[in-house]
Order: sequence, then C-alpha cells, then structure tokens
Amino acid sequence: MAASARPHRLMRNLSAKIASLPMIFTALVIFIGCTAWTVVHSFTSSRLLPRTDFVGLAQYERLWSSNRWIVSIENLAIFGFFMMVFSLAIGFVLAALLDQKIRFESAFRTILLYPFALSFIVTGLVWQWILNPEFGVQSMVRSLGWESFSFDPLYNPDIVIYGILIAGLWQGTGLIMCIMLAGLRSIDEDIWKASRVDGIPTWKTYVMIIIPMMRPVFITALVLIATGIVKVYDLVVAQTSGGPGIASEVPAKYVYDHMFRSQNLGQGFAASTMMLLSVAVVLIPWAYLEFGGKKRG
Amino acid sequence: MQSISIRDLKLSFGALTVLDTLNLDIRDGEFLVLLGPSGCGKSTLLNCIAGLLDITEGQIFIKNRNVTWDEPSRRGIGMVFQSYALYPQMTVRGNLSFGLKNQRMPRAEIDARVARAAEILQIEALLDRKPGALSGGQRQRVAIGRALVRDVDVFLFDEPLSNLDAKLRSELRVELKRLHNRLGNTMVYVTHDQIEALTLADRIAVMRGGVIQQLDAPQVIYNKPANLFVAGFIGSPAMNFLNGAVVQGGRGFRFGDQLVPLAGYDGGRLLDCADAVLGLRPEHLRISTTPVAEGINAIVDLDEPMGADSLVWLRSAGAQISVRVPAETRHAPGDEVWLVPDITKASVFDARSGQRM
Amino acid sequence: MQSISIRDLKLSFGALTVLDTLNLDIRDGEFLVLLGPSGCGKSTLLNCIAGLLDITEGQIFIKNRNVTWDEPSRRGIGMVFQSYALYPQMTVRGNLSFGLKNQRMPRAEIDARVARAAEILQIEALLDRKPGALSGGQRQRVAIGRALVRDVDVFLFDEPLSNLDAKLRSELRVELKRLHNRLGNTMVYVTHDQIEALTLADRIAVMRGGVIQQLDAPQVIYNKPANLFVAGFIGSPAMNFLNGAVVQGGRGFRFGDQLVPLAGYDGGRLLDCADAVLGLRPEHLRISTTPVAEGINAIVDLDEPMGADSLVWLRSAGAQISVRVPAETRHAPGDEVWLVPDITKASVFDARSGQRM
Amino acid sequence: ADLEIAHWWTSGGEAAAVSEVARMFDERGEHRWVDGAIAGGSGTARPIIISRILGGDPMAATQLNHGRQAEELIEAGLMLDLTELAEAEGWRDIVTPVTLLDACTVDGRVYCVPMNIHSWQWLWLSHQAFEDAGVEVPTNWEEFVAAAPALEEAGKVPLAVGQQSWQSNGTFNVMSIALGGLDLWRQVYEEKDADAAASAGMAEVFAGVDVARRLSAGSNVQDWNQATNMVITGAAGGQIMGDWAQGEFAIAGLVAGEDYSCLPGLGVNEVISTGGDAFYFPVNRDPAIREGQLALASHLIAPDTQVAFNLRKGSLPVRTDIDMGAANDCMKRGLEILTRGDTVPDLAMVISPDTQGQIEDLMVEFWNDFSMTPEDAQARFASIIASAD
Amino acid sequence: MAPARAEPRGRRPQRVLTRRNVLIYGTLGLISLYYLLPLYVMVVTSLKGMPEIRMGSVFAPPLEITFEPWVKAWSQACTGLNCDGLSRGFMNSVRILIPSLVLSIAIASVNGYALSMWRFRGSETFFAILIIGAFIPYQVMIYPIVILLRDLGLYGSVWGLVLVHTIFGMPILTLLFRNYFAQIPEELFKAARVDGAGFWTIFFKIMMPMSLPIFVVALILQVTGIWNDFLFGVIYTRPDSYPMTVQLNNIVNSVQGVKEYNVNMAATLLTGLVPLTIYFVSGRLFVRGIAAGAVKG
Ligand SMILES: Nc1ncnc2c1ncn2[C@@H]1O[C@H](COP(=O)(O)OP(=O)(O)OP(=O)(O)O)[C@@H](O)[C@H]1O
Ligand SMILES: Nc1ncnc2c1ncn2[C@@H]1O[C@H](COP(=O)(O)OP(=O)(O)OP(=O)(O)O)[C@@H](O)[C@H]1O
Ligand SMILES: [Mg+2]
Ligand SMILES: [Mg+2]
Repeated sequence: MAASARPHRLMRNLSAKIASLPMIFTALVIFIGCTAWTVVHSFTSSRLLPRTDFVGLAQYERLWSSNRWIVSIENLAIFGFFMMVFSLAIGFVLAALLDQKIRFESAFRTILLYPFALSFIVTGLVWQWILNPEFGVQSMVRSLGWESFSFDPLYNPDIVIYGILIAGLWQGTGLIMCIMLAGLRSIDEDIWKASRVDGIPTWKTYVMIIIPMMRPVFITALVLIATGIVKVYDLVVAQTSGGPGIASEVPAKYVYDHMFRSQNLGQGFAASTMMLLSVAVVLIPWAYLEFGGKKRG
Repeated sequence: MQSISIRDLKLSFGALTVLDTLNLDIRDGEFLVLLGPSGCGKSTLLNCIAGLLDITEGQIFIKNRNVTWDEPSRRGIGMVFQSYALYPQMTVRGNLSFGLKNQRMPRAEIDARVARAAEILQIEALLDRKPGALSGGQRQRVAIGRALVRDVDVFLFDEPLSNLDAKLRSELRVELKRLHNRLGNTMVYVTHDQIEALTLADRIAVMRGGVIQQLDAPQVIYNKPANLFVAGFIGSPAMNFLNGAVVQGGRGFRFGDQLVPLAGYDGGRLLDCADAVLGLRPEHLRISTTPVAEGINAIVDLDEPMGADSLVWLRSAGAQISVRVPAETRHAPGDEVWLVPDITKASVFDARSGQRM
Repeated sequence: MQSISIRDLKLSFGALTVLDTLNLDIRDGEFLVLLGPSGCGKSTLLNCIAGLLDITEGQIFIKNRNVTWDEPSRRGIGMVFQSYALYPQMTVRGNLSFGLKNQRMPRAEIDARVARAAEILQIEALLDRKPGALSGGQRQRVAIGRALVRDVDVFLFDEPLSNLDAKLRSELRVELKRLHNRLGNTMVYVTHDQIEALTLADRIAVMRGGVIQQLDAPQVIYNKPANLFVAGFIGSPAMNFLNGAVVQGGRGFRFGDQLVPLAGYDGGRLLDCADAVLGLRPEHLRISTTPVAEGINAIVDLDEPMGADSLVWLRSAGAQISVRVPAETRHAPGDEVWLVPDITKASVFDARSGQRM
Repeated sequence: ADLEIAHWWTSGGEAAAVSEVARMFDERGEHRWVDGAIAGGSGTARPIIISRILGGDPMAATQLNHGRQAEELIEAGLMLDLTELAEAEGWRDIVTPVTLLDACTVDGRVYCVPMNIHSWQWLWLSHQAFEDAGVEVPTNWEEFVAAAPALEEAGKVPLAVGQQSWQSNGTFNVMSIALGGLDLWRQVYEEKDADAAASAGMAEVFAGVDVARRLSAGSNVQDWNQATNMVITGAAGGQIMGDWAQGEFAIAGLVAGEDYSCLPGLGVNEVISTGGDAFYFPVNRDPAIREGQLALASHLIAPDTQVAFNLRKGSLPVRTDIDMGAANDCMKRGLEILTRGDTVPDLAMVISPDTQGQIEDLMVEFWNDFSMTPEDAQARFASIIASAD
Repeated sequence: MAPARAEPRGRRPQRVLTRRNVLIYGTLGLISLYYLLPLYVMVVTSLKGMPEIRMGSVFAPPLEITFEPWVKAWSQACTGLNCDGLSRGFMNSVRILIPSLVLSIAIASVNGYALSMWRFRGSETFFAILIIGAFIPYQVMIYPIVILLRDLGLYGSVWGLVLVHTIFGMPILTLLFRNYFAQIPEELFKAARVDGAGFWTIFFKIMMPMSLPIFVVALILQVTGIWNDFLFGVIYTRPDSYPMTVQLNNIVNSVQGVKEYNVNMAATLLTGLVPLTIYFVSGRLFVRGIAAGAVKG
C-alpha cells in the first residue's frame, strides 16, 4: 500500500522546513557565514577591501598592544557590569513598586517606558546636553547658589563612562521594568499569602522568595541587556565620540573606526572576533547549564 | 469554648459584596468544612479569618481574642493552600523553618520543632530536598508541616487536595483526619468536593452566594438537607428530585399519574402542597422487576458498574432517576421496573421556598 | 471485525522508549478505556493511533487499512482533549465546521452536519457563542461535536472529563455512555480515573510503564485482577493487601498469627507459597463486633462517613485495612472487632511475581 | 542624466560652496546635480560611500580625500579612468602643485579630480579676545603662548580645540612642521624614520604640544566649527585649524585682518600642506552617467568653478591660472606661499589611514590625559612610526 | 495600633499618608521626574529661540514660545543643498517601515511557530545560532551583507534594506514568538491537525488570531528599531530613499556656526514622534504581550 510507505525523513514536516528557510538562511549564511568570513579575514592584512593575504596573528598582537583597545575593554566591562546590575536592580525595584496595586499605574509605567522608544542617538544628544557643565545640571545647581558644585561627567575622563551609563539606564530600564513587572504578576498569589501568614516582612519575601523564583525572568532580561551592552556604539558616539581623549571608547567603536575610518578591516575584524569570542565564552556555558539542566529536571 | 467567632462579617470588593452579615462560631478542636460551589465565597471567608483580606465590616475573634485588625502572622493561624505555595528554592527544611527563623526563635528550638513536624508527617527523609523534587502528596505534607511547626491554634486549609489525583486524594484525606485526631487543633477546611466534606468534617457549612445554607454534622446534611440546594449539592450521584404535589393531607405524593405514600416520613408534619419536590437518594430506592403496588414505574436507561456497586439510570414520568444497586445486579436498557423508595430517608421540599418540609 | 489493530508498536523519545512492542486489537463499536497511572504512556498510545506522533516501529491499522503513515485527518478518527482545545477565536459553529471546511465540503453539507451534531449534543442554542462564554460541560460537548461532525469511525478521548468538577463529571459520564450507545462508534478513552473506566468501558486496558497489564471487561478487572498492580490500582479505597503465606496445601492463608481459610477461592488451584498476598476489597469484608473463629482480629482506627456508605479503617498485624459498611454503622476508634472475608471474591497473589494465583 | 554626488560638506561655508558649484553645473544643462550629502564627517560618510561602491550601486561621483584612501578601490578597478580627459584638458599643466595630480594618479592613470587645496597650517586669532584681555594680537606661536595667561585671566580659553581626535591630531601635525621644521617632518612621515620620531627635535614638538594642550583645557566643544565659533565670538584666543575655518569667518561676516587674523605655519615656518579634496567617479555601466561623470570632472576643475568654490569655502584653488582677486587677506597669503612653492604634501598622502588612525588615537589621548608625559607620548609615537606603512 | 476604641471592628483604619504610601509614591514620583526631565528639556528647548538658549539654563521654561525651530526642523533645515528639513525623510521612513514591519514580523512569527510546534531535526540548533547572532555587533556584517545584497541584486533598493531589517530583527522577535507559541496548549495544535489543518492553515486560522498581544510587542519593538535606525538606512539605500533619521543626523551633525539646539531638539522630537505615539497608545498591550512572550524563558 502506498500510504504505508514510510516517508523519507526529509519530507516529513516539509512545510515547516520550507517555512523555516529564511531562518535557516539567516542562521547559516548571515550569522555563521559572516562570522566565519570575519574570523578568516581577521588573520589577513585587509585594509579598505577584504583581501586574503594572511598575516597570522599579527592583527591580534597589535590589538592587544593597543592602549585604546584595552581602555575600550575596560570601559565595556565597567559599563556592562553597572548596566546589568543597575538595570536589573532599578528595573526590579520599579516593577515591585508598580506592583503594589497603586493608583496611576499605567501613567507611571508609560513614563518609565517611553525613553525606550527613542533611539540612542537622541538619548545621547539629550543627555550630552543635560550633563553639559555650561548650561546643564551643573550650571543650574550653581545658579542656585552652590558655586563650587561640580558635575561634568562627560568631560571628566575618570567618570565619563558613568555619564554614559546614566543615559543608558534612562533609556533601557523601562523595558526591564516591564519584563520584571510581567514576571512579578506571574507569581502565584498564594506565595504572598503564605509568607504573610509566616510573618515574613515584605522586603524579605522579595529577597528570599520572589527574586529566586523569577530566575527565568532575570535571565531573559539579562540577555536583552547583554545584547545591548555588547553593541553599545551609538550612545557613545552621540554623547562623547569616545572622549575626552579615549576615556569612553568602547569595543564596538574600535571595530567601527578601524573598519571605516582607519581602513584597516583586518584590525576591525580581529577586534570583533575578540568580541564574539568573549560573548561565546559567556554564552555557551550558560546555554549549556540552562538547556542541559532542564533535561535533568 | 469557641475557637473562632465571626460576627456580622461583611466583605466587599468595590461594589461587589461577596459576604454579607455572616455569623459563624467554630468550636474548639472542631474540624469545620466550608463546602460550596465555585465562587460562593469560601476562599474569601477563609482569607478573612486569616487576615489576608481586610474586612469591610464586622469582627473576628480567635480564641476569644479580637483579631479583626491583627496581622496574619499574629493570629495564631496556619494556612495550607491549594497550590501548596512552597518556596521553590528552599529545601523542605528551609520551608519549614523560614517562618520560625523570622521570629528569631533559637536554633535548637527550630530544629526540634521541624523534627517533630517531620516526624508527625513522615517527611524526615525529604528534609533536604527541594519542593521541585517532591511528588504532589509530599508537597502537600510539607505545606501542612509549615503550619504545624508554628504551633498554631487554628489550621486553615484552602482546597488542599484538589490538585492531586483521586487515589492520592483519598489517601491524604485519611491522613488528614488522623492528623486532626492526633493534634486536636481547630481546623477550617475549604473544599467543593463533597466526599472530602463528608469524610473529614465534624460539621459542614454549606455555602452559596456568600450565605451559609446549612451548618450541621455531615449525616444531618446528607440525610436531612435544609433545602433543595443543599440536597442537590451533596451526594454523588445527586439526590433524585421528583416534582409533584403533596396530597391527601400530607400522606401521599403525586408524581405524574402515580401516587407515592409518604408514611414514615422523618420531618415536620406534612401539609398538602401543590408544588413540592420529593428527594430520594439513589441508595434509598430498591428496584423490583415485578410490579409493586406502591412502587414507581420506570424504564431502565443505562447501567453503570462502579466496581463496589453499580448505578442504574432510569426514566419515569419525564424525570431521570438513578438507583444504587449491588455490583452484581444487571439491568438491560429498556426493561420496565418498579422502584420502591425508603420514605424514612426521603426529603420533601416546598418547591417554591426550596425549604425542607 | 477489528476496528483498530496495533502491531508491535514501538515509540521512543530519543533514548527514552515509552512504548515497546505493544499489540492491541480494538473491536468494532467497542468502548475501550486505557487506564493507568500518570506517565504510563496512555496519551502517547492515543497520539500514535491519531497519527500525532511518528511511531518508531510497528504498524497501525484502522478499519483494516494500514494508516501507519497517514496524516491524522485522513485516518477517520476524531479526537477530544482534556483541555477541550477549542479554537478560542471561533464561534461554536466555527469550531464544528473548521475540519469540514478544510476538506472543502460544500456549505450545505457542512450546515447539515453541524445541525445534526448540535442536535445530538443539545448545543443548538450555543452555536453562535465563543468558547469563552461556555461552561465547562458545554465546552466538553462542543469538543465532542467537533469529532462528531466529521463522521469518523473512531473517537479518541484523552481524559476528556478530568478538568471538570466531580458533579459535572458524573453527569457527563452518563451522557457519554448514552452517546456511545446511540452512535455505536468505536471509542478509545484515556483516563486515570477508575470510576470512569469501570462505568464506561466495554473493556479496560490497564497500562503501566508502557505495557498493557490486563485487557478485559471491567468486572473481570475489578474482581479478578491479573496482578498486584492492577489489583491495587483499581478500586477506591484500594484493595486491602495482607502479606502472609499460603499454607496447608493451599487451603489456608497465614496472616500474622492468624489463619484465614481459603475455601471457595475462585481461581487456579492454590499451591503453598511462603510469600503471598491476600487481596480483599473493602466491600468484601464484614465487621463483627463479637469474636468470630475464622475472622481476622483488628482494631478500629478511623471512621469515614461518605454519605451513601461509610468506610472503617482498621489495623491488624501491622496492616491497614479498610472496610466498607452501611452508612448508619458507627465504630469508635480503639474498638476490637473481627473481620470476616468473603473468600469467593478474594484474590491471592504470588508476592514475588505479583501474579494472581 | 541625474548625477548623484556624495560628499560630507555640510557646515555653513562648505554648503555654500557646494551649492554654488551645483548651481553652475546644472546651468550647463544636460546633467543634473543630485546632492547626496552626509553629515558627520568622513568617518560617517566613508563606510556609506564604500558600501555603495562595493554594492554595485555607486553614486556618480564622490568626495574622498585624495591620497591613499582610494588606492585599493582603484586597484580593484572600481574607479573611472579619467586619463583621457586629463590629457585632453592638460591637467598636468594647470594643476599646481602638481603633486595634487600625482595623488590622483596610479600607474600613470588619473582617477580623480583635485578640487581644492587645503592647508592645515593656520593659527586663527580673535582680535576681540586679545582686545578684551588687553594684549596685542600675537604674530607667532611664542607670542601667543606668552599672551595666554592674560587671556585666561580675562576668562577666555587661549586655544580652542574640538574634542574629536582628528582635530587634536591636526593641531599636533601643524605644530610638528612649525616647531620641528620641514626636514624632520619629512624624515618622520615620508621616510618613516623611527629614530627621527624619537629625536630631540620631535621632543621639542611634543613639549610644544604639551603647552598647547594645557592652553586648550577649557574648550568643551566637539566639532571644529564650534571651536571656530569660540574664536569668532571672542570666547577663545585662537584655534589651529585648516583654511576651511575661513568659510565660517566669512559666513559670520568677519573680515580678515580686521576682526581676525591668520598665521600660516603658526607664524614660524610659513609652509602650506597641500592636502585637499578630490572627486572620484566610480565606474558606472550607464553610458549617460559616464558621460555626465566626465562632464562633471571637467566642470569641477574649470576656472570659474574653482574660483566660485574656493572663495566660498576658503580653500585654495588647484590652479594658479585664474583670477582670485576677490580673495581675502588670508587667502592671498596662502596663495603667495603656494606660488613660492613652500609646500609639503598632506599627511593623508604619505601615511596610510591606519597609521593616521593610530596617531590620532595617541594624540587624542595625550591631548586629554595630562598624566601622560610628553616623553611617554613621544615613545609611543616612535613605535607607531616604526611599524607604519 | 488600635485606637482608643476598645474593640477593633470593621475595616482596619487606613490613613492616606502611611509611611508605605509616602515611600512608594515618593520614590515613583522622584524617578518619574528623572525620566521626564530629558523630555521636558527637549520640549522646552525646542520652543525657545537661540538667544534665550545661549543665556539661560536648559531647565528654564521658555520666556517666549516660538514654533520657529519646529518649522525649521520640519521643512527648512539644510543638508548640503537640500533645505527641506525632515519632511523629505518622513515618507521614506514610512515606505521603509511598512514593508520591513510586515516582512520581519511575518518571518519571525512563522519561525517562532515552526520552532514551537513543528520542531524538526536541527531546528533548535538554528535557533541557538540565531540567538547568539543577536550579540554580534552590526558593524561586522556590513560588508558581507553588502556583497550578499549585490549578488542578490537587491543592493540599493528599499527591499535590500527591508531584508536587512528582517535579518537583524529576527533573533529577538523569533525568541518572543517562540516563547509565546510554546505556551499555547499543544492540544489545540493537535486538535487542528486532526481537523485536517496543515502548517499554514493552523498558523493563519488558529494561531494568528490568538496572538494579538505578542504581535503588538513585536510591532512596537520593530517600529522603534526600524524607525530609529540610521546606519542601515544610509548604507543600504540611496539618497532618494534615505529615512528620516538620516536627515536628523544631518541636521544634528551639520553645525552651521553654532549648534541650533532648539532646531535639533525639535527635529529629535519630530523624529521620535512615531514610536512615541505607538508607545503611548499601546503601552498596556505591550506589558501584556511581554508577560506572555518574555517571561517564560
Ligand atoms: N480580589 C477580588 N476582586 C474582586 N472580586 C473577587 C476577588 N476575589 C474574589 N472575588 C469574587 O468573589 C467571589 C468569591 O470568590 P472566592 O474565591 O471566595 O470563591 P470560592 O468559593 O473560593 O470559589 P472556588 O471554589 O472557585 O475557589 C467570586 O465571585 C469572585 O469573583
Ligand atoms: N515529547 C516528549 N518527549 C519526551 N518524553 C515524553 C514526551 N511526551 C511524553 N513523554 C514521556 O513519555 C511518558 C508517557 O507519557 P504520556 O503523556 O503518554 O503519559 P500518560 O499516561 O498520558 O500520563 P498522564 O496521565 O499524566 O497524561 C512519560 O514518562 C513522559 O515523560
Ligand atoms: Mg477558592
Ligand atoms: Mg496523558
């Protein structure tokens, strides 16, 4: 009987496979293909145009001997660390506040979320301006009589990265808050009741019970923040262009500048390969724990 | 002595009044079951007792102390939830001791209490597992343990068994009953499962729409339901209701063109009533395959063997009647039979008021 | 004639083999219940029949046609799910006609079929509502209707009643049985509720770990369980198991220091066996408050009134025994009583193999 | 045909100059100038331009700093060969200095049209600022440094420098020619002599830059023309910037010699670097476009275009056979030096963008981080030169 | 504490100014101020004239309201030769936005659907690649994609850009859709298959109508992302189809003498108007969708 013939493996789910072609294409050609292309070319001396004259690890040697790259990495580490910590902390606290059955919840939520609608360019521009010592916060405080007040994060190399952080948080915490809020709302209300009956103070319930329960939510949030952090470029360009000096350089800008300004594709590729590598170093163990762990139950 | 007294309790959610002027006294050491259909306000009442909801009006006393405005943790109550509400990232031990630690109880005392509760509930071996690694029944026990360690006067249960499968449910039911016998605490238990209510309760409060319909011992509720609602709600399969009229000065019940004598009825003196309902439980009917003078003529519809016994479904004068028969008995659909009721166990209701006569 | 034949079915999820070399023949028009504990592979088997899972090995025939690799919609089956799985954004009518539209059936024909199914299930009035506006029982009916309109040979049910409350469940059970009587289709019904299995099934297949333990009529399953697992799984409360030994050349059962005569046992010829289990259902024990020579001495532990009857829990020689007694009987905890078993209804198992002797 | 022209001339003076050229081109008929300006400087524009060329959908013409930037594109055969037109019009004879055309030439073929000459070597001084401070307008770098304290006292920033790296780097480069001398400069950049880069001469330059960076400490601006604006308004004493700054002065209505003055080579070494902008014409298959490209190339170098454009932009024309009578004071001084032949090639012509980028990174760091000593900076500079290509 | 009345009865006495309320509303109020500050600065500045800006603090309200900057930003600001402000880019942005939205959401939703309901060998692997791809800096892929688009013959057309937006939106959107569809009961899907519905019928007739919240989330994310994009818009299209952000960049980055902050701010606000409006209008659905799509990690 024809019907009983076992269909070929490839033919099962055919529509699904066809429908997934764009994804497969993107995954293989764009992400894998382009990544491989990038990695390969990071071993060449490509300048303006990609070429295949291999120079071994020369690009990497130069990369790691570059002061600017080191500063970029440091900045990314600082920015990334604080961005994650503060986004999660602020996002969570805000969500917890909004979750107190308060009035005007949707108004507050909209206020906290709207910056997310604005691009980094715009964010950078506004904050550059607010933080400008000549007519921003500093001048306002001074005009109130506090003559010695000094607040010029964007012009002080030691703290410029925090100036960028302020803007980054302003733009990004709204979304995190939303995710956290959704997470809080998904927690069984009986847990709250149980902890009240147990006589546990609210803050302690949050810290000891609710936060651990929201692990998946935190992970989703973390992934979102992390993708943003690795790519932070627009914000820096809009706020400081990496300055003062090279105090606020970030890896993505290093990549961009070398590829397009210095016309040294090889160097840009080496830098981006390093970025990818560090992402992979963080991501792969995590994915292993996360997905490998599920099977064990 | 009253363990819990509720005085003129009123509770509204905005415009919706869920409980209105509710009064309830629960005796010390009593196992009281709140039974009723979904949405009737059982959980709401329990939450009011626990202090998890701010009441709108009235007073609540626990052990003669006015706790109306007390925090849940200071009312001397323990609570067990339908979803268990265990803290998932803590071990069983952590779950049990968390509340105590919070009261700054000495370590040794905590350990002793946890050990005792674990022993009572037979979960000693599970103390270092997380809730995720427990079966439904075990989780339920841990949830009870959490109330147990706090040495409370009153246990509140909100449908603690309804997430479990039938087998486990019946096992835990027995355990719970034993626990109550052993501890002697007051227990207030919410359920919509009548078997649980009947087996566990010292008294059952049947609720409907926020109002207590009947508060009495299970046998009374089962055998002498106060009204049609209670009668229909309790018993599975439900009590058979025959719509008809009380005639002959209360001595007979007219059902279709048949007349059922009411001699031996256990209730008030019956008066004639044009619109009455005769309630007969399936086990209070006997099937005769030969004509019986005063029996109710019926046609067999369906046969449901249930292992220990069987149910026979019949039709008579437009009504559907179920009869419980021994397991071996078989009746073929379409057979004509006569049903002989045990009137001493029957209930007659006034169809208009719904009250038992 | 076979309606469904399953030959050497094997199904694995990766390394986990859920069903292994399973053979099953389902008769035409039969109501077959697949019963077993959670995770035993009931749903998996049903999904294999429906074609919703790709089987690893073996063949499936429906109406003598090999459908092993057919699409679900071309197997002549209809399926009803636990969660109803109604399409929430379509009206009831939309739900019923969706499958027919997919077959490009003419409009008139669709309307006729929907009307007929609606009539059978008495949901004519609901046709223009959305599932969200239906009660649980109504949703269940629509789900059945969806299979009904497609005029299929075989109905597959996956725990269709387990989301409903007890009362509704018992009502719909009766309805389902009626529907089967009326339509005469083959029905395969998955449940882990034994009452459903016992009342509905023509035959029950008891499964455990992907293996069919016993396939027989309900009475046989209930009265002569093939092994300890089936015996323990069926019946609520569970069959009492007394661990002891068959002695005296099969004529007696030693339980603790008591001897229970096995005269009248309905089974194979009994041989002595040092490690045996005597299985007695709660309703096959009688309680005597006065000493009975061949009775089992026991102490009353607990009393569970269940309305129609009562359960008494007792202890004897370390075993826990439950006995079903009429509703009026009361026993006080601590009373000493004697249990008289009805050996003609008992089962004796070899404790090692677990098989009935 | 419609010719899309990409460039990053968007500041006031630049835009005025471009629009004049475009207007004149349109007036010739036949072809139309479709403007494809991208603001944000060459860093923003270049990837776009290169992507377009690589992507096979090139613009008709694009601005690029001539020099080594386009080499690879030319080698890849992506640029239109203008040799025939150049020979027909005799560009080799008219372009002065001829090095500009050399920068457009690869293997003897001409690929670009030099548009103007930009020289970096200018110190622009605000008369207003010095007046406010009560000191004479300086005539060379030493005087400027000497006058700085007075300026600071008057609440002015002595030297305005934008934060972008190319500006600090440009300032450094100007100072290295002015303070270090031409020979040293050639040794370092043309011959890439690391020893020269580490020499005492260069040390002097770094010491000078050290002074300059301290003078510029208060200028919290990003863009070059914001810095220029500080000079225009008198908020800053001076700015070291290319001749394009003149466009800004012109737009602001300031008059050279009266409101501001200019010191080529910081008034020390009067030379001019002959960088500049050039237009390249990516190969296009459409013959109509190709025809337009040639017409545009010819238009860009035509005398009237050169006059109109350079007057507005403040840069010098690439040919001397035209009448620049309308030029202002500063421009005339530039022309003079040019005619004298005191020129150095532009940095972009002698070092690769990569090396340039490295130096820029170093400079912007040095300029902003006062904890970096001139010696440190010089050492790193020397190592960059050692590995330069 | 209980008041003088001996017997507590009825509702627990509640004061409006409890410490809890002060804390919650106080914190939220302060934080809202921080979030609103930049918007305030933007609006206020855009309504001031240049002289006033040079004099006063950024925070001072305008003494004299002028809409000049808005007019200028919309229709007069120059880039090179074109002095028609943002108006030129608006329609282009719309023309880019609509097809990009449709295509990217269509593809991502089908991906998510296939990944959650029609898993096939390797589908999870492709998905994992996709997620890691979300961490790759965009700059790395600019050249390879240029070459790819050239070979596809799409370079320079709006469709090329649409494709790019689809590709870069794919990881996060697919994740959202996958998580959303994964929590739709499998039984629904099985029922539809028994009813004879295939891959596409189930998608269009069953899944899509159930997925409004997640489509809203995808829509909002994509509108923000695509509308605010500058780099891709300028690299993968030609000047006649440059989006609004390119004009914004040109206005903001072309400094004519002094920075015209008021015009910049007006331009910024004008550019952000579309995503902002979408946020304000559908914020509630956004939170709901996030709850459905993001929380189940
Ligand atoms: N927070 C609330 N806001 C508004 N109405 C509520 C709230 N909580 C419960 N209700 C309403 O109060 C009524 C009683 O609810 P309650 O939870 O007490 O019912 P229940 O008897 O416990 O039902 P179930 O058996 O389904 O748990 C219901 O009609 C419910 O809709
Ligand atoms: N998609 C799957 N992947 C891996 N294992 C599965 C999958 N589906 C089911 N299983 C496993 O197969 C076994 C049988 O599952 P099945 O759903 O058939 O049980 P069941 O008898 O229907 O149980 P229940 O009464 O809980 O519905 C279980 O151990 C289950 O964990
Ligand atoms: Mg409830
Ligand atoms: Mg199942």
